[in-house]
Amino acid sequence: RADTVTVFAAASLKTALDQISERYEKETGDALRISYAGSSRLARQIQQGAPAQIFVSANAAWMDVLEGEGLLAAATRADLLVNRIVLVAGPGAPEGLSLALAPGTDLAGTLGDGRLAMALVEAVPAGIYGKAALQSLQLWDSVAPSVAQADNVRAALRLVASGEAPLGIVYATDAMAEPKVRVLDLFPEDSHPPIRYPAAILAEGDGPAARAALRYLRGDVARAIFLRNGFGLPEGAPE
Amino acid sequence: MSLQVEITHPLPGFEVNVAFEAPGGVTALFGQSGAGKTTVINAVAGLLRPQAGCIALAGEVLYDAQKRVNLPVHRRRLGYVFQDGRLFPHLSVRRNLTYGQRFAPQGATGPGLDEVADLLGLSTMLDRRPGALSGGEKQRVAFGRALLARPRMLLMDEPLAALDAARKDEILPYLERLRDQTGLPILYVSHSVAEVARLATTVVVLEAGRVVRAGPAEQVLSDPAMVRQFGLREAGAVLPAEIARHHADGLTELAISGGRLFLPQMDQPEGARTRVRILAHDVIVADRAPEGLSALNVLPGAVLSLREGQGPGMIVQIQCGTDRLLARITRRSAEALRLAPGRSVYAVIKTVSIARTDVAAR
Amino acid sequence: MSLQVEITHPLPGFEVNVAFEAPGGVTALFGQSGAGKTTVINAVAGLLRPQAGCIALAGEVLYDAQKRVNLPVHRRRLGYVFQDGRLFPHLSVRRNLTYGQRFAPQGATGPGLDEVADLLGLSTMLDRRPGALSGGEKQRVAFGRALLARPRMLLMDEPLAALDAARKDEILPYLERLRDQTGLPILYVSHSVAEVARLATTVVVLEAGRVVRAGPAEQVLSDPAMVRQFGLREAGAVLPAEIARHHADGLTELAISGGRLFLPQMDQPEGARTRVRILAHDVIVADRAPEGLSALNVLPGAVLSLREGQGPGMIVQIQCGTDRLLARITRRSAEALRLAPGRSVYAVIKTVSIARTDVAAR
Amino acid sequence: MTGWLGPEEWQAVALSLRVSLWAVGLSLPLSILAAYALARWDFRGKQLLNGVIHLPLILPPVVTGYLLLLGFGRRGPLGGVLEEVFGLVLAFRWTGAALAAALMAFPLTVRAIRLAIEAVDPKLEQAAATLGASRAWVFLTVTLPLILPGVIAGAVLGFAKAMGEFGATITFVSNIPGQTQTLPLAIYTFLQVPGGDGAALRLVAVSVAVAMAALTVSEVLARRAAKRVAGG
Amino acid sequence: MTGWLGPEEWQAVALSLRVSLWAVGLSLPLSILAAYALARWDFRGKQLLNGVIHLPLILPPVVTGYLLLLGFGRRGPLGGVLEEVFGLVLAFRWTGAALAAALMAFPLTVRAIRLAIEAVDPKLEQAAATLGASRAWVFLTVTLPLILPGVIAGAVLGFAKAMGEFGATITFVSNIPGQTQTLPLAIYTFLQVPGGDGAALRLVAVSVAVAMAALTVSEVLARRAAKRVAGG
Ligand SMILES: Nc1ncnc2c1ncn2[C@@H]1O[C@H](COP(=O)(O)OP(=O)(O)OP(=O)(O)O)[C@@H](O)[C@H]1O
Ligand SMILES: Nc1ncnc2c1ncn2[C@@H]1O[C@H](COP(=O)(O)OP(=O)(O)OP(=O)(O)O)[C@@H](O)[C@H]1O
Ligand SMILES: [Mg+2]
Ligand SMILES: [Mg+2]
Repeated sequence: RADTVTVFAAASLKTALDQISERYEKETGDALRISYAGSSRLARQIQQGAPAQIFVSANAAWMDVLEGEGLLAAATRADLLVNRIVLVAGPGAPEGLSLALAPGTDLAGTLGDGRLAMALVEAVPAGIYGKAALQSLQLWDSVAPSVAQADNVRAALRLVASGEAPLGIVYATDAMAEPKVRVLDLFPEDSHPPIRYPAAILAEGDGPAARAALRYLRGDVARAIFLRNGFGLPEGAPE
Repeated sequence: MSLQVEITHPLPGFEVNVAFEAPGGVTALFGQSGAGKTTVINAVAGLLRPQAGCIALAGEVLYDAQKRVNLPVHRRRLGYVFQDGRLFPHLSVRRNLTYGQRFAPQGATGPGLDEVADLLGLSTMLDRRPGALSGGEKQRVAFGRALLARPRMLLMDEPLAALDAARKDEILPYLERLRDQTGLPILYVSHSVAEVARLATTVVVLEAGRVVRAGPAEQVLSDPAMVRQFGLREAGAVLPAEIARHHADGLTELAISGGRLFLPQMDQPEGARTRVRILAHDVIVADRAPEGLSALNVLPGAVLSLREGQGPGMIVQIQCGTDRLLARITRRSAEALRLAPGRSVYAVIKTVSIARTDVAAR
Repeated sequence: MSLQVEITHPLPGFEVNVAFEAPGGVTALFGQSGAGKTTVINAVAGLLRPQAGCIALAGEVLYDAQKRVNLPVHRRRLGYVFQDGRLFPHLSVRRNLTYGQRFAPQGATGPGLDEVADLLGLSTMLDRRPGALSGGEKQRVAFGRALLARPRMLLMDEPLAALDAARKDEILPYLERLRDQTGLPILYVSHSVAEVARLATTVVVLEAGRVVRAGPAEQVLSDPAMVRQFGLREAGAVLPAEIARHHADGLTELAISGGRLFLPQMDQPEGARTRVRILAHDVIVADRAPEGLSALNVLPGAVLSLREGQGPGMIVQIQCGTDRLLARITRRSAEALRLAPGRSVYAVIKTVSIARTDVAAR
Repeated sequence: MTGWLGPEEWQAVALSLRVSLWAVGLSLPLSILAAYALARWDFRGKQLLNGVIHLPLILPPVVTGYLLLLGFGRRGPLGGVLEEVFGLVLAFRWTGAALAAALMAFPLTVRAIRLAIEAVDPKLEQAAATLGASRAWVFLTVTLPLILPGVIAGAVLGFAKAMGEFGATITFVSNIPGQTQTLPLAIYTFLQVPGGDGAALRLVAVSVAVAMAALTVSEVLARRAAKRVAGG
Repeated sequence: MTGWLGPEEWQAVALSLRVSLWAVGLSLPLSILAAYALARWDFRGKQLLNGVIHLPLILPPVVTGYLLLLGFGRRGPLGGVLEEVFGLVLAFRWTGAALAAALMAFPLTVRAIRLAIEAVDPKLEQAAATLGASRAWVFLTVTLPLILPGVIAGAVLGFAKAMGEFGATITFVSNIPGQTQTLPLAIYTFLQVPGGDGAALRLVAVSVAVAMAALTVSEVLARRAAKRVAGG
């Protein structure tokens, strides 16, 4: 009897998870049914009893909330992936521009009257991390007026790719997937809290099928695919 | 079936304040444009809720402001022919006509679709929509629609105004038959005295929202005081008569209290009671029995009164038997004939001037 | 200013196919309900685009199917009084009335708002909206609105049908003055022969979309062959006349070719030319000059022809001078008087039966 | 065609159609009732009702979605009642998507129908009453046929809105393929991945085609209904 | 009050009002024109125009936003022209938000006005023409006053929609506090953060209050306009 496991996953994981899901079905005969949306939206739905069995969040804070409410199956939460944020330039930026991120970098001057595209800096993880990084580099106050906040990181990337904004801050994974942009620099790893994608089984959806699926996500096949899509693995995970 | 109306309703500018009884048959509401005729009819139909008063039909209270009775429009079952048509634009003529049938009570009888469509000359256009009808055709459909709803009473607001003389002449006898055979009471608004004289049993004259005269049609129409309301040309007397004989040459002889009258063949059987209307301007007064005239009707009588109007005319009231005729003549003639109350005269009336339209059964 | 109309337009069921000329003055379109009167007027106004034909006013082509000329409605400047009112519901009576004024050309003159409102009895309701008017009041506003637009011609589709006799009597003389003083041509639809006889210079009779008779009003209205169209009661002769004298007792003496006629005081000055209409059923035929009668008008003449109808009546045509009178009498009287073509007779006409409504200036 | 869109995409198309048709079909009678009440009745709280009906238009769809989630979620007060009494689960089901779509379309449909009702001459309804028709019959035989073009316009407006509804749907019933992933959600999902633009574009095309077809059909129907009224 | 909402929130309220009023104000004449054309004219491509007008309703707002970005962005063909010729920049400005809102509201406004136009009896317009009024005058003096309730209804529907517009706005002009952060964007931002519900709720309340006020005013206006027509 084929099982179907419902996974709620952050939208930015779609490319990778779709590939994994295909392999999973081929190998086990079971299927993954994945609902992609923003982490906060999914978390709220889980609070309201959504029929999810596995939750992969792009945001530790919302996972904390669920954990605090006792909605996670005990001892199933662990970070699945890590990511980095990068500064990218698109067709709107001067040709051959190069820039190294460090305290004192004239990011605002480089932008001129152009915009720095980011995800919502108060709400969306990529935006929160980006703001934190800029703050620790003491660049935030000078560039803040130039920031254009998109409702998700993919939309921010699109602003850069289309040339509307010369520069943007996005995940390394996104930058890798979009040929129209190039990475100017990685943000230093210590400039922002670690970017982790925690995954967990939900108390209501717990069961052997869910456990098997989460195991598969943490297994070698999945990891290879994640790595191919530019994600990193959390420290302490067996290489 | 009698209708009692007693209502007060304020309108900006003036107040409608009427009380009258429609004892069955046709009750004509007569009055100038803006006198309040439509307002009264609307109140009877239930489309307007008068501020005060009550309305009752055959003893059933339709509306009573004090007792807070207000029968809903659709349960009053009064067939209303509106002054402004109000056909259903989305329904064919046929379905306009039959609209009310499904709501009629089981037992109700009345004319059928075919009969009404024939009478109204609508048979060839039953499948058209009202948008494709002429003004008069629309009005005829409205008329038929009200008839076919099998109402307890008909309310007609100038139903024939848009029709030509020929069509009117077809519809009027039908209305008469309706009145006589089914006993359907009718409240009838019209500006045509001829129509009113022909149809009405009772006449109610409105002026600026008030009833200035109401009563049996003969009395109201023959009242010299009402000449202004009806217009000088329409002044006349309405007399009761009995059909004495049908002659072979197509003339019918009527007996009235003052003598005999000849007029073109009538439908009713010998012995039947009827009414004739003799317009004042159709009566010639002679001081001796005239000879060698084409006028067949010469009635002896005596001058009762003389009333001068503005202008060169006067109205002479002539006692003929127990009836009173009105004659409109010039002052010059009155002087030439030395007319004075009590003087015996002859009233000369052309046969044909007692035309069929002006004869009505009671 | 003359209007030429020659149009063909198919309608489901029949075809409107008319050609006539309205040479100025009032042209009456007469015909049964559904004969096509409104259709013709709509074509003239430009609201309906006939399939073929042409329409020209005073030489200016309004429409020509072949030359593909079609002057837009608003540039035709024809004041149209619609059969169905069509007042602007969102404008006060005043603004309805003055609506067309701003579009009138600079130089155009005509009656003012006050004059028209007075005439139509609308002065007290200028600030109401049409929703608060009675049926007749609405029609009067429509009438005034068309007048005040200073049109080159008036198109009137049963403008007086909803009005009472008193109001009609006020408006008709006004229309006459309009016709005579401003020379405004009028295309006039009416079911009332009396109205038509009084106003019309030209009469066009329509039947099922075709012109069956057209010509000067006197000729068409006096034509015994048209009795069916106008109705038996309206048959009569229209004669040219001249005002001979105004008498002190309020009578006016008219000269016609066959003698003298007395009728109530007329407005026109002595010497003016006018028209009188004498209904066939108002004429009494006598074989000797009658005496002691209130009838003032006795015209000598000779029987020209006798026409029997259905029923007991006949139409006698009497030559009086150069004119021809019609009289409707019973066959019985005709026999009693031994009437035959050539026999000399007297036509007895009551003064008042030539009422003011039936007199028209030319 | 099947080659052009993947099975999952067809699923989204079918689901969207089902959701939109149910949304419009079920809410239409209610829309007509609400429109009639707003147009013709006078009652206390009329303004309030009017406001509540317009809420989904005024609020960001996300908020509407959250409110739905709070009210009709499995833990929500209404959701619990519905499930217990009728066995009807809305949360995270296509039925919930239909509810969200219906709610979002409701103000549009009501407005259109209300305008149509206000344009009907009450004198015609009065005439029907004098012929013996009760209020309900007057409505069925006179008002309804006369407002038909407006009802069609409102239904199509609602259908189009339902086909395009995104924010409230994804927030209320999430984005579960085959269950709640309607066309706009599928489009959104494709837009989230690099290189997904092509697929998104195809779905946009489908969405547009369906809506255009609906529009065209409705125009024809409405015109026919209007012509009947104009007479010809 | 100022204590109740922070300055940034007040900014969002003011901006939303500005954006919505401009969106409705500027698009209204165009809406009336489009509605008139659809209701009264016969021309080739009428169905197409009708479809295009409805597109923003059918498409997920995100897609509309992207299309706007592609067309009216600084590098978009139309955006470039507008900037060069009129010095008008839309991208990342409140003007762009107004454009997005106007576009999203357009189908609603047009539908409402069109229904109203279709309900006007052409016979009245004909009567005006016989009195000498050219087409334009007929429109101004007869048609427009008669459709006023419909225009008001359409404008308010559009205003409400503009006040609630989220998806297309954030995609086209993104979320720049004080420049493009309208109420719905601010609400959305709060909703994304755990614990932001309270702030979001306050903004929702403001949004609802504003829209309700607009609704109520419009009802009064529309009723007055309708009463004028009904006569009284
Ligand atoms: N809603 C209203 N507000 C103000 N006055 C009104 C209203 N309705 C009618 N009237 C006035 O009331 C009077 C009576 O109107 P009604 O319609 O009853 O007249 P009517 O006798 O039927 O006239 P007609 O023969 O012209 O149809 C008129 O003077 C009219 O102007
Ligand atoms: N759109 C239409 N489709 C079909 N027939 C029509 C249409 N419009 C009018 N008719 C028919 O054309 C004929 C002429 O109509 P018209 O309105 O010109 O008549 P009318 O002479 O003005 O009549 P009335 O005196 O009743 O107003 C009528 O028989 C009518 O039924
Ligand atoms: Mg009336
Ligand atoms: Mg007509």
